[in-house]
Amino acid sequence: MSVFVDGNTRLVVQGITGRDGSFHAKQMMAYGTRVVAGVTPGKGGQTFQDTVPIFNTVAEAAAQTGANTSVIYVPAKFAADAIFEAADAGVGLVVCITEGVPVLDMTRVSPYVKERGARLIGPNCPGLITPGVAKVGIIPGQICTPGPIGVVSRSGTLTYEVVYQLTRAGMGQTTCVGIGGDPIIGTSFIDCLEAFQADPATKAVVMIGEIGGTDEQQAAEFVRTRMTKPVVGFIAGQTAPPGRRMGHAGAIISGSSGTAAEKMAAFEHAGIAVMQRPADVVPLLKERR
Amino acid sequence: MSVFVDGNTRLVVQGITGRDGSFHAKQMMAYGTRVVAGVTPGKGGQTFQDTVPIFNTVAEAAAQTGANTSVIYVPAKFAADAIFEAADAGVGLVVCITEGVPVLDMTRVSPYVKERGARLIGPNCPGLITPGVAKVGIIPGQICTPGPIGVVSRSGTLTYEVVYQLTRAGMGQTTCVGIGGDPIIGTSFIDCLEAFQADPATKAVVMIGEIGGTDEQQAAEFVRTRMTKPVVGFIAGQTAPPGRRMGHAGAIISGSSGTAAEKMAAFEHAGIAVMQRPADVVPLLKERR
Amino acid sequence: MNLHEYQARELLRRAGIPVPPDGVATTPREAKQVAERLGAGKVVVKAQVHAGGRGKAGGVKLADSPEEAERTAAKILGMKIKGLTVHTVLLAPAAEIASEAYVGVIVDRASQSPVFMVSPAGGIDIEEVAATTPEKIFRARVDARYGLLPHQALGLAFRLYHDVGPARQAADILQKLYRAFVDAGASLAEINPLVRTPRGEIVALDAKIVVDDSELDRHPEIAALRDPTAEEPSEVQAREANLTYIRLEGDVGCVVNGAGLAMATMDLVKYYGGEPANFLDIGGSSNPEKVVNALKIITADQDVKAILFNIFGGITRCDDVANGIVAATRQFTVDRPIVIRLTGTNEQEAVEILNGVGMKALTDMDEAVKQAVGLAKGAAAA
Amino acid sequence: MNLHEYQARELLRRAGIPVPPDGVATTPREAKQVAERLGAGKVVVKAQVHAGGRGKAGGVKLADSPEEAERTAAKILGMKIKGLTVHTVLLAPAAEIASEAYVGVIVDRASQSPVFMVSPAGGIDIEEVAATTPEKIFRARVDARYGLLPHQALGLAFRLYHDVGPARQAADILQKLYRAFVDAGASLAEINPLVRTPRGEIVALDAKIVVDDSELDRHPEIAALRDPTAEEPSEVQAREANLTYIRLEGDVGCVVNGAGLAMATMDLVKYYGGEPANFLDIGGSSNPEKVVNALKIITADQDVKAILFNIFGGITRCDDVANGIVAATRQFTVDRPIVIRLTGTNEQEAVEILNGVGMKALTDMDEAVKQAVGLAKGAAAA
Repeated sequence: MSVFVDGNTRLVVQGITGRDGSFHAKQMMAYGTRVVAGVTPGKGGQTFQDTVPIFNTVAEAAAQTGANTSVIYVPAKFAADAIFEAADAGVGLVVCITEGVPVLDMTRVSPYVKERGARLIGPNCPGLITPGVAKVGIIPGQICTPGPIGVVSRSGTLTYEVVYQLTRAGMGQTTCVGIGGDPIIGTSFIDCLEAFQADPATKAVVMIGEIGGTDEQQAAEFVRTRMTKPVVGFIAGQTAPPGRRMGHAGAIISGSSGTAAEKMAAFEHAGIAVMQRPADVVPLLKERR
Repeated sequence: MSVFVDGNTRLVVQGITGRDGSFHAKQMMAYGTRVVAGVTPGKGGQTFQDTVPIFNTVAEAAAQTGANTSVIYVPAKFAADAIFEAADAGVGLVVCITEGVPVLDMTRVSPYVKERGARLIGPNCPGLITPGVAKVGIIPGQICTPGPIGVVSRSGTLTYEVVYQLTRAGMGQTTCVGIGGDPIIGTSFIDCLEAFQADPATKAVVMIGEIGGTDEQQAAEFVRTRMTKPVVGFIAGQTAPPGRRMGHAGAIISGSSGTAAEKMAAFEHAGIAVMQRPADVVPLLKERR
Repeated sequence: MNLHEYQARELLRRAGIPVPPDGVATTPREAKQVAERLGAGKVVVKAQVHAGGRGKAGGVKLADSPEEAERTAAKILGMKIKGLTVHTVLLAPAAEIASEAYVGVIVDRASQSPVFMVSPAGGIDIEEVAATTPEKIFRARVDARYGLLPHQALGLAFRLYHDVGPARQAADILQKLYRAFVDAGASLAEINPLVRTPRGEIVALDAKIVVDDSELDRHPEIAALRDPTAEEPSEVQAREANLTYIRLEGDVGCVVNGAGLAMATMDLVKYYGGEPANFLDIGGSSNPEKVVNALKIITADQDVKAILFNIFGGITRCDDVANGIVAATRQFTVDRPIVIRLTGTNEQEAVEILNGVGMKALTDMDEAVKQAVGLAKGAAAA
Repeated sequence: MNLHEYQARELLRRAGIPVPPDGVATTPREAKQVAERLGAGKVVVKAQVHAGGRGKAGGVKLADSPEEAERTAAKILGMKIKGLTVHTVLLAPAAEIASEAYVGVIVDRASQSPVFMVSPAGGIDIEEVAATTPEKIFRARVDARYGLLPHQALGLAFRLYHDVGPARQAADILQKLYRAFVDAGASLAEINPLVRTPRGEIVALDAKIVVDDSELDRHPEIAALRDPTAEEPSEVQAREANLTYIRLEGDVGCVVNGAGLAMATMDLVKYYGGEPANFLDIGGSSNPEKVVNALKIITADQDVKAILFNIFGGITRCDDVANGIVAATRQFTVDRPIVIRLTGTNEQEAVEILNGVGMKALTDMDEAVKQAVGLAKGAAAA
C-alpha cells in the first residue's frame, strides 16, 4: 500500500518534450511508472520514445489514455496555466515540479484546483515516489526501497539524505512525498499525515520541515490529536538568520515567527521525536517500533 | 410551515435609510417581519423608526443582532458589493431587490455566495413572503393569505395577479417567492420546487415562468422526475416577438430557443397543468386537490 | 443594446484583433470615396442595421470598383430590412478566404458563466450549425473569476486549426475577444466568419457585439455608440421617458406595470381574439408623468384602436396612474377608447379620481381585456 | 526583493495614494538642495537601507533647516546599520500628525490568501502591537480571485476612523494599496504610519514593499529598482552567477545542492561545534562553472577557514561538481582545506576525477562535517 501514487497511477507528463520533462519522463518510465501520455502543444500526434503518445492538450490526453495523474515540467511562467489545464481535464492528482511560480498566482490556482476536486502537490517540489511501484517527479529511484515508513518533506535533497539513511538501515518506505518549499502549496503536511495515518502499510512517519511559516506547528497539533502512528521529525534551519530567504521562497523567518526552535518545541509538545541531525532518523525510528 | 422565511427570520435591511429601503422597511415592519437591523455606512449608531439599530456594516449588524437574513435595496452599482458583504457576514439568506445589476457582475457574485454557504434570491426580484408570518422584499402583504399553495415566479406584478386570484378564491399560500427576471439569479425554480416538495405544509405549487432561457424546461424535468405534489404552471410571453427584450433582462427569445410554446410543451410533458391565463390557476388547482 | 458591425469591428480592432480596414458611408458619394481610400479594388458593401439575415435581404453586396460601390450603396441606403431603414453602409475590401470559422462568447444562463463557442464551420448562422451538425460546435465554460485561461483558448483554437501556428494566432484572438467582451460589458461577442487567408493570416471579417443594458452606466463610451436612427422612433422616445416599449403589429394598445404582467396582458389580448399593439411597462415607481408619456406614445401609433390599462398596484400607486390618465386627457385629445383595470395600492382613490372625470375602472383583468378587444374590433369594423 | 522606502513611496504615489512630497540625496549638499526644494521648513532625513529599526540606530533624524539637513545627512550617509552602509537618504517635510494608523497586506501562508491587517495603533512595529495589544489589530482575508472588496475596505477603514468621511478616504487608500501590491507582485505592502493630519487629510508617511522574487521576470520595471549598493557585494555576485548565497559570521564555508540540505549542513556544522560561514545552494542543474563561481565567492570570504562540499546527487551530477572543483583549483589557488562529501548520481565518476588530482571524497555527511569543523578549528588555532 501507499499514498497518492500506486499501481493504478496512469501518468501524463506536461512538457514532455522539454529538457527537464523528457529527461525525467525517461527516468520515470525506467523506474516502471506507467507514463501513458505526454503533452506539448503543437506536437500532438507524435510519439515520445516510440511508445508514449503526445497530445496538444491534457484534455485530449486524459480522454484518450485514461491518465489520472499529471506531472508538470513547464517553465515557471506557464506553470499556473498547466495546473489549471490539468484540473480542467479531470486529472485527480497534479504534481508541479516547476520552481519559481509566483505566490500570487498560487493564491488563485489553489482554490481552482480544490473546487474541481483535484489534489495538487507542489509547486517547487521533487514529487513523490512509492518505491518499487511508481515515481512521479524527480526523486532518485535508486535511494528508495519498499517498506513501512512514510516520508513527507518540504525539501528535495534533504529528503534524499534522510531516505538514504533509511534505506541503508534497511528501513523501506511506503511513499516519500516532497510537498515543496514555497509559501503556498497544494498539499500540506497535514494532508500527507492524514493519508499516512489511513494507509495500513505505513507503520511510522518521518516529517522533514524547515524554517518559515507555521505548517509544522499545525502538523504537530494534528499529530498530537489525530495520529496514533509514531512520527519522527526534523527541522532544517536552526542556524538561519531571521529575515533572509534560505533558498526556498517559503524558508524565511519573519519577525520572531517561523523559527526552528519554535517548530521543534511544537514537535516535542506533540510527542514527535525530534532529530538533531538527519542520521538520527534511524535510531529514533528503531526506538519507536 | 413555509420555505426560506419563517418565524425565525431576523432581517437586516441593507440601504435602510435610502428612499426604497426606508419605505419597504416600514412596510415589512408593519407586516410583522422581525427587522432587527439596518445598514447604512456612516449612520452606524443611529436608529430607524426609533426601534431598529443602524450599523455601518453588515458584519457588525449580524454580530450584534443575530440577523440571519438580509434584504438589499441599494442602487445597482453597489448591489454586487452588498451581496458580497452579506455573504461575508455569514447571513444565510440574501434577498436582492435591486434591478439593473450587470449580468457579468452576477457571474462573479453567484459562485462567491455559494462558496460561502449562503442562498441568494434575485437580483431584480420582488422578494418573498410567508403570509401572516414575515415578508422580505416588496410583495404587497394584503393580497396574500396563509394556506397550502407554494408560489414561485420570475415576475413581480404578474405574481401579485396570480396570488390575488388565489386569495380571492380562498386558496392561501405557504410562501410566495419571486426569483427575479434576470438571466443569472441566485435561486432557481428548481431550488424552490425542491423546498416546496420538502415542506409538509405545501400541498400544491404554482410556477410562473416567462420567455427566455431554459429554466422552466429544467424545472419541468425536475417536476417530472422528483416531485409528487401537483404543479400548475404559467408562461408569460406567448405573443412576444423573438430577439426583443420584454422588459426583464432575462425575458428574451434568442434565435429559436426560449419561446413560450417550447416551455408550455415541456410543462405538459412533465404533467404540469398549463394555465392559458392567470385566472386559470384556481380551477386547475381545484381539479388537482 | 446592439452595436452595429462597424462599431463592433472598431472595438475588436482596439482590443488588438486583426480586422481588415473599412469605412462607413451614409451617401453613395461617400461610399465611392471610401472605396477609393480602401485601394480601389473589389469591396463589400454592407447595410448597417440591427437585423439578422442582411445578406438574404439584399443588404450585403460586392462591388468591383469605386463606381460600382457608389451604385451599390445607392441601392442599399434607404432600403428597409425587417422594417428598419438602412442609413449607413460599411465598406471593406473583399477578403481572400482559405477557410471560415465561427468564434463567439455569450453569457450562458444555465451555467451562470460566460461560455465560448467555436466551430470550424463558420460564415453561416451558428444556430443552423447547431441544428444540423452539432458535432462541429465546441464549447468551453469560462470561470468569470479567472477569465478565459490560456489553455482553454489554445484548446479551442486547436478545434479550428490543426497546426500550432494558426492555433496560437486564433488563441490570441480568443483571449482578446474575451477581454473586449468584458471591457464592453457585453452579453454576446462573436466573430463570424473568422477567416484564414491564403497567406495564413487569421482575421475577423464580421463582428457582432450585444451590450448588457445594465452596463451602460459604467461604460459611457459604449453607451455613446447608441444609434437612435437605427431604432423605431417611438421606442427611442419611450426609452427617453424611462418606459420600456416595444411596438408590435396589433391594434390593442397596452399600458401595464411590470414586465411579466405586461406580457401576460398581451397574451390575454390574443387569448380573447385580439392583437396587442405593443409591450409597454411603466415600471415600478409610479409617476403621473410616465402615464402621460405612455399615452402619447401609444396614441401616436395610428394602428391602435383601443387602449387598455392593466395596473396591479404594489409600489405603483393606482391613484398616480389615474392622475396620469386624467392629466393626459387634458393635455391632448385621446381619440380612442380607453379601458382601465386597476387593483391594489390606493385603488379606491384611483376609482374616485376617474369617476370624477366620468371614466370607469374595472378590477378584473379578464373583463378589461375582453372589453378592450371588443372595442378595437368595433372600431376596426366601423 | 526589498524596495527602499523612497521606491515604495513612489509606487504608492503612482497608485494614487496621497504621499507627501519627498526627495533623495546621496551627498550632504544634495540633501540641502532637496530640503530647499521641499520648502525650507522642518524636514525628516531617513537612511535608505534594507534593515529594520533605522530609527533606533540613529538613521532617522529631524532637521529644522536646509543647513541642518545638510549636516544631518552628512552624519547619516556612510553610517552602518546592521552591517549595511547608508548610501542614500530620503528627505520629506516633517508631517503634522493628528493620529497614526497601520495598514498592510501580506500573503498569508495559512489561509493561502492575501490578508489585510490594520490597526489604529500605528507608527510602531506591528509585531509589537500584536504581542502587547492584539485586540488593536483587525484582519480581513482577501479572496485573490476577487481582490479587496469595497465593503471589506470600508469595514477595515471603520476600524481606524469613526466618521464616514475619513473612513471612505482610508478605504480608498486600502483599495489602491491592494492594487499596488498586486501590480508590483508583492508579498508585503504596508503603510506605517498612515497619518491623519490636523486638517483631516489621510496620508502615507512611510511605506514598505517586499516583492516576490518569482515575479521579477514579469515586472521588469520593479526588477530595475534593485539597488546592488544596498546589498552585500558577495551576495550580488552570487546572484549574478545564479547561486543562492547568504553570508554569515562563521568559518566553515559550505557548498551544497538544495536549500533544505544546505540548511541542514549548516545546522550540522553547528551541531559538531563549528560555525557555518554561509548558506550556499548551487541549485538543481549541475554545471562545473557554478562550482567554480561558488568557490570564488567562498574563498573571497577571509573568515572562511575550511570549505565543505555536501552534494547529494539527483539531478545534480556528482561528476559535474568534481569537475568544477578541479577546474577551480586550476584557475586560482584555493588556499584553504576542502572536505568533499558526494553521493548519488555519478558518484563513482566523481571519485575518480577527484582521486586523479589527489583529492579525496567521503560519502557520509556527518563524517565530512566533523572533518571540516576540525580543520577550521585547527586553522583558527594555528
